[in-house]
Amino acid sequence: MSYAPDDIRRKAKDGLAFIILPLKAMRTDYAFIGVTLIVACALIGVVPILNYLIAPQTPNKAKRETYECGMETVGDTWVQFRAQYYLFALIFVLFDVGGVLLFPFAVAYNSVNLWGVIVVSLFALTLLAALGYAIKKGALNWE
Amino acid sequence: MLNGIPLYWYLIVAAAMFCIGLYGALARTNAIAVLMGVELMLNAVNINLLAFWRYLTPESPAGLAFAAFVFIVAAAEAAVGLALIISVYRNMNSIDPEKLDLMKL
Amino acid sequence: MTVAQIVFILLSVVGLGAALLVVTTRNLFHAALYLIASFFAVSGFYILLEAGFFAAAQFLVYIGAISILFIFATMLTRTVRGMVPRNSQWQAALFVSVILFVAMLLIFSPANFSLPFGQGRTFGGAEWQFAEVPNKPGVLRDVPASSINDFGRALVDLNQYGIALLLSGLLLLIGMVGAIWVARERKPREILAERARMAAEEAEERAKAAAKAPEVSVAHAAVAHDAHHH
Amino acid sequence: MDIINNLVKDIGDGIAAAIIGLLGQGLAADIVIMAIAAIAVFAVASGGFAALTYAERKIVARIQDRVGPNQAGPFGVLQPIADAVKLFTKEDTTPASADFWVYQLAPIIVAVFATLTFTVVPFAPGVVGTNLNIGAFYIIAIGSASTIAILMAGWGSNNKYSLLGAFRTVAQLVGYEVPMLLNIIPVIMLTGSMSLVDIIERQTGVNGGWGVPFIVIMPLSALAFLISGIAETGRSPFDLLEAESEIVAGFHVEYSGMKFGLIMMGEYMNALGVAVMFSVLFLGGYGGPILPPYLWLVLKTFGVFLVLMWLRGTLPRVRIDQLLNMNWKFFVPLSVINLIMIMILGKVFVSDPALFKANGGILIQPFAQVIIFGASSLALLILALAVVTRRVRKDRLAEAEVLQQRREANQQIAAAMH
Repeated sequence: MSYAPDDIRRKAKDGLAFIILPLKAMRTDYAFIGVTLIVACALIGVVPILNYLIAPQTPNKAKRETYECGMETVGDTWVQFRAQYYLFALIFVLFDVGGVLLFPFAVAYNSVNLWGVIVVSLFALTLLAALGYAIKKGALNWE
Repeated sequence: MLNGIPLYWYLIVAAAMFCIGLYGALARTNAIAVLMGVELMLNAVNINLLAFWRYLTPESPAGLAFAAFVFIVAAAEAAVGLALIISVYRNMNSIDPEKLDLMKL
Repeated sequence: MTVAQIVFILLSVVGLGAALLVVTTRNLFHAALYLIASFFAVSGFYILLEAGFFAAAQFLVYIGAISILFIFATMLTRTVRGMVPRNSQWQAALFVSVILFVAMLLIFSPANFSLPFGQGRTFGGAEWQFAEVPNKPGVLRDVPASSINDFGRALVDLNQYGIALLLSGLLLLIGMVGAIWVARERKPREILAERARMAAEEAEERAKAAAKAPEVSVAHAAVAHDAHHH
Repeated sequence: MDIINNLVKDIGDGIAAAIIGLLGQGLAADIVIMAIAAIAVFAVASGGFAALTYAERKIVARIQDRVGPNQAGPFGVLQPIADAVKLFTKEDTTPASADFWVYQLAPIIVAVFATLTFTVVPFAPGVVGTNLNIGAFYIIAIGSASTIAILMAGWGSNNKYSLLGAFRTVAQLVGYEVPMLLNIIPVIMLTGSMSLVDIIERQTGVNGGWGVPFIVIMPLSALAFLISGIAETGRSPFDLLEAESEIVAGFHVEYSGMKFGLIMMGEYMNALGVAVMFSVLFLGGYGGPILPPYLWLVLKTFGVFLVLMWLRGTLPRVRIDQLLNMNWKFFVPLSVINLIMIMILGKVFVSDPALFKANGGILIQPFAQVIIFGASSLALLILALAVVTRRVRKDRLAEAEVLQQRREANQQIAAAMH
């Protein structure tokens, strides 16, 4: 847990010096995200508690009822969900996972030759073909 | 980053996660929960792949490539598996693997 | 204890605890949320392993996409609450899992944890050196700065993983086609038409078989009858 | 001039030096400094949230020929504070049948992950929370956490309408995440790095870039990114999740008091995040002449947000089927085609002699490359719009015909009833 001034000066270009400084000790750029996560959780988590302490608390049965247009809740929470939702999520997963593989390629784009571009184009077209199938089958129609 | 963490820590955590996933895949009464167990197992595998990559061959992209393909396989597996479960539920009104014994003689 | 070790222990407590809750809770929606917590901890492990890209990819793919699939499927099948947590073979499952874990623990542990079988770190004819790797000075190398660049180049290089990339695209395509075909909603009219078509095909086949070889058909019927008895 | 330009950086360095002087170098000082920086990031995000709620109410009011908030303070500038006080003193009811922890955690998760977006945004040269080498990818990844929080809110409320609203919202959000993802890839491709600092430097021409913002080079990507960003944050005209007339108030119908405030805060921070991302990725971030860099970023972000407000003030809400069709049948295929086009153009027309030597292609001047990229992107956009306009017109005519038939049938029935 020590840091060298030279490294700081070199790294100061990369980021706010007062943040990079400690990160040198932990050899990571991610520590700051972890700290922000904790700080944000603390600052934001306190808000509902404060609200609970400040605001008047006079709950009654009618207030604690589920808000469904003033009617009494009938039956279970589940209305009939349609498989449509699942199909949207399905196509999303397809492009999400495919897209993740495109990012390293995008970084390496300058050092890739035309063959690499062709491979990635084919990959992207495969994804597009799946989308085309979904559209043709009417999987993405909202009725 | 690796300050003081030996490789076997990762291997043991991954092994524990794998075994928990295995238990889930074998002992749950709901097919979706079974798939959750399988996802845990795939995650454990991925931890191992990346841990070996980091400790043994950090210069080679092989470990990263394998981890990426595990991601793809996991996504495809979850998508198809859950679609099958939804379809089975629609036809049988149950997704308990023990009760789905149409194929049994 | 270094900071990294503390973070590691916290992450493994969160990850394994959440994983245990995934396989024991009765509420399937809660199981999905615990699964997300477990994914989150795994993403933290990737950051500790200096694979930041995979940490983010874990977030995007597992937390952002696959867990949504799980939650949607949970809602569609209406089996969220009151699930029986264990089936009839749970003791066997627990036994197998624990045995497997103990075996892996013995294999992966460092030498001073010495194995009760085999010579030193030898197991199954192979020498398991990796348990010691990080303790040897000079053995552990840094991740090169161009790591993602190399990975991207290898991924599209036909001599390395280019074919695998194309095949995985194909796998995704086939998987999606299958999943859409299975999960799409059929209109009642379509279902009836499909059933009628299947029945017609079956009848046609039966008629064809009967016309072709009556004696075989009788034998087949006998076998079927027999099987039905069993 | 230098003092003004480096103002933020110098203040930060000063604070860090003071803390190190106080605590000495070591873990304690590291953690304190990082925590202060984290609070600074949070302050920027929530300060932006407060300022934007005021600005939006004022500007949308002007667009709609109203006055907007004018009671609290001069010109109503204290309105955000008044709102905060109001929300803090409101009773916070939890439905009796709610799934307690899920219900309580959802708004916190929305707000926390919206804050995390700002940890990688470069505010000025050298002023960045942390310059991740995967910055652009990280922002997309963090953004996907809000879908989980929305599902948690919808489920936790234990209310049919909030669950339904959550499902519809998620169907929309996940859809528009895809074009966002696909349109960041060309930016990364032409930069050769995912770091946001590198992306800005490429646009400002510090490290041998073109010195041209990416919106000139890829207008189509920029437009698709902006529109899908608006849809991703669920703002008008894509605010189906809050369509009061249809699904009460979407997934947060059960939330009251400050928990509702946190959800609003998360949504605004996400919108602000999209505006910042757009100015960093396509408008050159903090780069610009004369004015100090951080001011440029603020100006650009506010300009983008102004467009968002303008759209909100003028456009009617779209229907959910139109929304989803537009995404899956127009934006996603267009983005993939655009991506492939840019990939191939970038390999055929090369401006860097070293790359030309390595991979071949046609060597041209950098400005010619910019013109080729921009022109082909625009051409693709115009072509796609032409095709889609024709298609949509056909669909709409068919729809009108069906409606006309139904109306006639109803009239006949009514006549028969008489």
